[in-house]
Amino acid sequence: MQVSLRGIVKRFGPVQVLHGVDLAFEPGHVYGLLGENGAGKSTLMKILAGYEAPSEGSLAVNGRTVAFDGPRAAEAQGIVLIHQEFNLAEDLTVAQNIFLGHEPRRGLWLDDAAMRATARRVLDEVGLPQVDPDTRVRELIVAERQLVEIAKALSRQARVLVMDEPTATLTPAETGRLFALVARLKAEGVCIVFISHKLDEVERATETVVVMRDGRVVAQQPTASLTRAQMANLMVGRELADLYPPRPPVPEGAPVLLSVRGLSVPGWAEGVDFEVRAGEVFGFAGLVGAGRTELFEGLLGLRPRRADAVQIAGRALLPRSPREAAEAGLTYLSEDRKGRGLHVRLGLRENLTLMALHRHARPWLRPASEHGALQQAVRDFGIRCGSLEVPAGSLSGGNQQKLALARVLHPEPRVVVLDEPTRGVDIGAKREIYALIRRLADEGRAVVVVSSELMELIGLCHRVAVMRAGRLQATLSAAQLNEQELIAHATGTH
Amino acid sequence: QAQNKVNLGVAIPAATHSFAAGLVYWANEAKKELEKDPNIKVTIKTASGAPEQANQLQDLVTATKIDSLVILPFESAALTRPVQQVKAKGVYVTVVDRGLTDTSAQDAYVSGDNTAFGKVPAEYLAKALNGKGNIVALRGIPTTIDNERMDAFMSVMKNHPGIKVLDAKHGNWNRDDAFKVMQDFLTRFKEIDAVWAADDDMAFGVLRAIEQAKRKDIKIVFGGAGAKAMVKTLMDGSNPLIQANVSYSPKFLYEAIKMTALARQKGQKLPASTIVPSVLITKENAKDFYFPDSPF
Amino acid sequence: MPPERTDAPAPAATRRWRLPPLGPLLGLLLLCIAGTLLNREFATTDNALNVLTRTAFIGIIAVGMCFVIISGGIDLSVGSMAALIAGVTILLMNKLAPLGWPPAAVVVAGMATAVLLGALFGLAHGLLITRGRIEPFIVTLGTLGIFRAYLTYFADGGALALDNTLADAYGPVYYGSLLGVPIPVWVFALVAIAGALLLKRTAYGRYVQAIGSNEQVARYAAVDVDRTKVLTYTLLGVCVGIATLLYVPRLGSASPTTGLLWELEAIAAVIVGGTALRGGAGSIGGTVVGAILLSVISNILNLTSIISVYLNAAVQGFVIIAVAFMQRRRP
Amino acid sequence: MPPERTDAPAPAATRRWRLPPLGPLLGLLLLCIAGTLLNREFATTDNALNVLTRTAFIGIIAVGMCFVIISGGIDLSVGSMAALIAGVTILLMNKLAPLGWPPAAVVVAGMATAVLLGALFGLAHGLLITRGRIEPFIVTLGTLGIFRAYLTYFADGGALALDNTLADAYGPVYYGSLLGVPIPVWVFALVAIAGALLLKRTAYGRYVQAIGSNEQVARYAAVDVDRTKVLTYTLLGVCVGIATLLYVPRLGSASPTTGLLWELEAIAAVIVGGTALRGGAGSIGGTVVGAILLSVISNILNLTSIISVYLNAAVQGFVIIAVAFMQRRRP
Ligand SMILES: Nc1ncnc2c1ncn2[C@@H]1O[C@H](COP(=O)(O)OP(=O)(O)OP(=O)(O)O)[C@@H](O)[C@H]1O
Ligand SMILES: Nc1ncnc2c1ncn2[C@@H]1O[C@H](COP(=O)(O)OP(=O)(O)OP(=O)(O)O)[C@@H](O)[C@H]1O
Ligand SMILES: [Mg+2]
Ligand SMILES: [Mg+2]
Repeated sequence: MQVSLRGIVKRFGPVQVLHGVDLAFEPGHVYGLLGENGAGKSTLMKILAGYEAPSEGSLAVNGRTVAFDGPRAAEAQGIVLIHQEFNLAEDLTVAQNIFLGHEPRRGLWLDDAAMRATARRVLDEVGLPQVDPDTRVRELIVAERQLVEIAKALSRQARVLVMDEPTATLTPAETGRLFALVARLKAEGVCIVFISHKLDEVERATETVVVMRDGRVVAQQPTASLTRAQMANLMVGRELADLYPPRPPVPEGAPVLLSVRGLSVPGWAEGVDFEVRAGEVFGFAGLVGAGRTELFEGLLGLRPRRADAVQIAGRALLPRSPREAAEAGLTYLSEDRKGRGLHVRLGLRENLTLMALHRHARPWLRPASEHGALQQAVRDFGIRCGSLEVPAGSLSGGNQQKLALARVLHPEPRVVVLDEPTRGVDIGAKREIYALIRRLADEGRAVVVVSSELMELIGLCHRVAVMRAGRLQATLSAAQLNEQELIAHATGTH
Repeated sequence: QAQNKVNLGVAIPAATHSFAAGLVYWANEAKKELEKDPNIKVTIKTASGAPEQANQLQDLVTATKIDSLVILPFESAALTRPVQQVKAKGVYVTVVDRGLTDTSAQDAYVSGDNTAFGKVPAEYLAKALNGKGNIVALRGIPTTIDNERMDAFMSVMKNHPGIKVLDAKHGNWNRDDAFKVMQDFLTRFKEIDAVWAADDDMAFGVLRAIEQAKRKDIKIVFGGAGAKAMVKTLMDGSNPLIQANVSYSPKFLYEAIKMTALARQKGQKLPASTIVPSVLITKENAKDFYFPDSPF
Repeated sequence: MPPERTDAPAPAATRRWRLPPLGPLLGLLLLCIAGTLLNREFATTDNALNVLTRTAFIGIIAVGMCFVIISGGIDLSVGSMAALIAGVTILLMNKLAPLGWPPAAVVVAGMATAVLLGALFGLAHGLLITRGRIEPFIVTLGTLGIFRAYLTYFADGGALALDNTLADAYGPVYYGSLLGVPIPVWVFALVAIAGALLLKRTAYGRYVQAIGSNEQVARYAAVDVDRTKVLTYTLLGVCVGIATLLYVPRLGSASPTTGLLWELEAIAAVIVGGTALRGGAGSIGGTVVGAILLSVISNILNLTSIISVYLNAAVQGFVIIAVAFMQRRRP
Repeated sequence: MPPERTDAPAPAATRRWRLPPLGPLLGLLLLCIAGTLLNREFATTDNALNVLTRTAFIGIIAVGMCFVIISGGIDLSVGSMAALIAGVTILLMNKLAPLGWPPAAVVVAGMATAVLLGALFGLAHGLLITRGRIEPFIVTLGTLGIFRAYLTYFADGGALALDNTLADAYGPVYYGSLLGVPIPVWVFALVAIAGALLLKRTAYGRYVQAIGSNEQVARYAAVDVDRTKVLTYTLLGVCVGIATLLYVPRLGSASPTTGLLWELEAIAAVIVGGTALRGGAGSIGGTVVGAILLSVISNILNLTSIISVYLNAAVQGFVIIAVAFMQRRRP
């Protein structure tokens, strides 16, 4: 089945985000869709899958013009989209979500047994054998939710499968499994569109690269004909220098700003020790489910936990809430942007300043001062938005991530924990975030980076702790850092 | 003479306004007095709605095992069937104040006089105004009793063409609502000679509204039911607007309970119907209607 | 590839099997023990049937309300709606009787009207909420006033009473029993079972939960959100109709005070039964237990006289809070 | 400290001024035109001041309720709370007067007690909701019963009346005016302005919105969720206390009907004023307009007799729905 987009234009109010896009997708072919944050990738794919209507232009399936009045109509044609932002009803179970809107029935009644069985099968396929189909989505971690989204799409018998940053939250192992799946589907004649900011993945899994910039397609070439650097340059429209900034050593005698002894989060982590010094970038590696996120949520008092001794910026304190932690000088960027990181219904300004309102109150809040801070942040972090008065939820995924990052740095913390800081961020912005992390360290802060992108940890950190099944497996110094070593410790095959 | 044991149930509306509070008070007075006799047991239940009262009747019969019942029905029509059921179980039933739609469901009926409650103030006001003037009226919560009183009032006023009833709105037997309605009446009508507030709680709100507006045209505020504070005002002559009242004392419940219990004890019957007349209260006879201990 | 977790610190414990809401059931049990201790008559079959019979009205409405609340909505008008339906039904039956219809036929016509009217009112709510895009709270606050005003108007401020012959023909619907169990209890049980099946075993029920959990997600999943919502309010309307057709023969009349505060009782039954007000998840079983629990409280208060009658409402308040405390959200 | 991005697209400085919700204001305007056409007296200063004065109670409570609703909560108990506070205050003042305190001192003591009690009750709600982890709906449904029951108990079912000398000393608080504007209107205005400032111009107000928008996210953003919530309920309690201290001198009495259904009116004012029941956003200005709008409706109904008195509530219902329709959510 061949699908084509003809002269697609999309406007949100006065802001035009797509400027006449022409594209065709052939069956049995894997496309990589690249572009900076806010380039319009997700919007284009939503139009393809019937979630948004184009302002101008049309879609054609096998040469016949079609107009989708909703995702249902697109699905009837075999076009299925896996959303960048999760699209799951948290109160429903995994199986219920997978079949929402497509429930198999036996007579009047839902066929729960069949749903459970199929759910079981697709969950196994995407690599979630440990998740019971009857678990409520509310209880899943982010990576698991992503895999459930993929499982949901799999159950739909897609002919055209669009995956919008499916790997942003996955570790290499899951990603590998996903690509095996992609290869199988391709062999079955399914057309796959893969959006990602991880250029190595694009290189590995796709045959054709489509690059978008500012709402236009600027290149469409065989993947094999491009290097990663060329892809990056096409995306940002200029030469990109080195991704990782130089890494000066931690100054001798720098004070320890975060020291954790014997931290346990029941069910997730057991007796974890580490310290981070001022000026140090400290990484946390591990597979999905290693318990890194929960470890830090425990440290912040968001989960039941106990510890032998914790010191934050020189004070002995095991915070009871993020508030106490923030007062002591530690802030945390959550990996779950939508559910924990940003107020999607509030404005950009409200989101940015929430953690440090005292800086704008004397004693009354001064919107002008907040607005100044927002303009500053938009410039500093390169947040792209049509207007500064939109709700945070209308930003593109990567730009939301930048806003979330700006927010946790707004209180000027001494210690900052960044959980998947570059999730969904384009390569240009990634480079800037790396520079920013570097700079935070140079200013004498302690930076903890939790990441599933091993390259990122290797390029950025002074030391990396590897967690496996809730325990600290090893702490590697910069000299020992390489992919094989990290994976070996993470999987326990060292 | 053989004295029967009596297990008497009393079912009345809950104390949601002063008059009902008076009912609760008098029911408890009767209970206190009767239970001095160890052979008499009185159980009082208050309900805030017809279905709840029906539930209580069931519970009184099934669990408390009463043999006599005094009930002031929350609503006449609604409680007719439930009371029938109680009577069918052999319980002696005295109905107070609001008659059932099917009188065969009761053994005796004791009531106030709702017609007089509307008629007496109408006649008084007509006389006091010399058959000429403007009246506004406040009604209670829309119910059958309220209709009876209003109809009685209007039927008298029909005979006095010189008197204009400007408007009648629901003050819901409630001070706050009466205050608001009266404020708006005062805004709307520049000449008002008298107010029929149809209940002393409402009269209270009306007086406050008049006081606030500093209006001098109103000569009489006629409440109703003889609340203790109003009767006191009348006795003392402390407010020139309060010149008379009409009795409708919750005390009839006390009488009904006592009569029923004592008659049952002796195995006698009550007269089928006893009407406690509603009479005009003026400064002269006010002290007969003053019960300082009652909440009403 | 997800790592084998043989050595993991017992994460399985976090995925415990979810039991039906135990809080309300436990509360009910404790109350029943208290009731038995306070009055021997409490634990009799007669009393139990009495309580169940009178729970039927609120219980049936609460089943419908449970759907509305799970879908993320609310309906404040159910009490007024019941009153208006009762009034109109009575008026209609009184009009039909003199036309020579046999009483049984009149009663059946009345019962059908009750259900139909309920469905119509519910439909109107649903359309105003979906097509009109008005908050459910406002729509039903508005109709709360409208329904009751029209009843008052029809009843001329007084009460509408059913003709005696009709009342006799209709009586058994409330007062009759089948196999020793009163009809309203049967109807309540049927409605509850139908509700539970509908919620847990049909696509419609699934959609109701999905909408309450995340309306946008449901919309994306091609769930016809508007239709499901309209259906949900209609369903509640039908439940109110059924409750009313049982209510009419009980008291044989409707007045401006009929059904007063039923909305609060029905919502309370749902919430005490463990359904969250924000929607998304809930259970019919819990709702039924919640409704029974609420009427048991007042039953016990009726059966005893240990505290001042003035404080009855306070006892109810304390019990409600205590039950909720027992099943409070985990931290 | 963050990297320079000289090439980043300059953010368009489209800082449009956000207008207050126009729907309710428009509704109010239309109503006022209708009122003027129906009765010339409607548009007089006296009538306007009357309406504003009586709006004061509900309005002040609605300001506090607005915070609670924005934070994602609800309080059903405000009416009962007001009644109980009024009752206790009156009892206290009546007790103090014979001790030889000067009436003015007694009145001040009474007023302080009212605010203090309100704060205490609100605090209790807040603690039960946050520490006890019980749904606000349930907590306040419980206290709704408890507060009113205790008032009824204290009043022995009847009314608690303020001693006459005290009533005279206290009267001016309700009946007095300053620059021709009644005291309650001043207080209402002050509370509304303070509320608006608190909501829009303080960190606390921002936290309230953040919590209502997404409690989880707020917690991660280092907002002290529990403390903010407790404060919010306490604030509402204080508002109820202030409303009550204005209410007591009006009639000088409290009875079991005092404050009946105020919760519904206050919530309606907030929602009609354009605040969404699900929380996260709302405005004090809209709430004030909503409260005034609701009392203007009944004022107009009292000033005219074009329709049956029985249908008053229906008119209110229709107007509420119509106003909501005018400001309905965009599709
Ligand atoms: N509903 C909306 N209202 C207003 N603007 C929108 C809306 N949806 C998207 N936009 C804007 O359209 C532009 C393109 O967004 P889109 O999500 O397609 O970007 P993207 O290429 O997927 O970026 P990312 O890599 O960050 O996911 C962004 O500037 C975004 O702010
Ligand atoms: N022993 C185990 N058996 C099966 N699954 C487990 C086990 N331990 C953890 N998991 C899964 O892993 C998840 C824990 O992920 P967690 O967020 O702690 O990892 P993480 O290191 O932060 O990973 P990431 O941030 O990459 O998602 C749990 O939700 C659970 O499903
Ligand atoms: Mg995107
Ligand atoms: Mg994680």
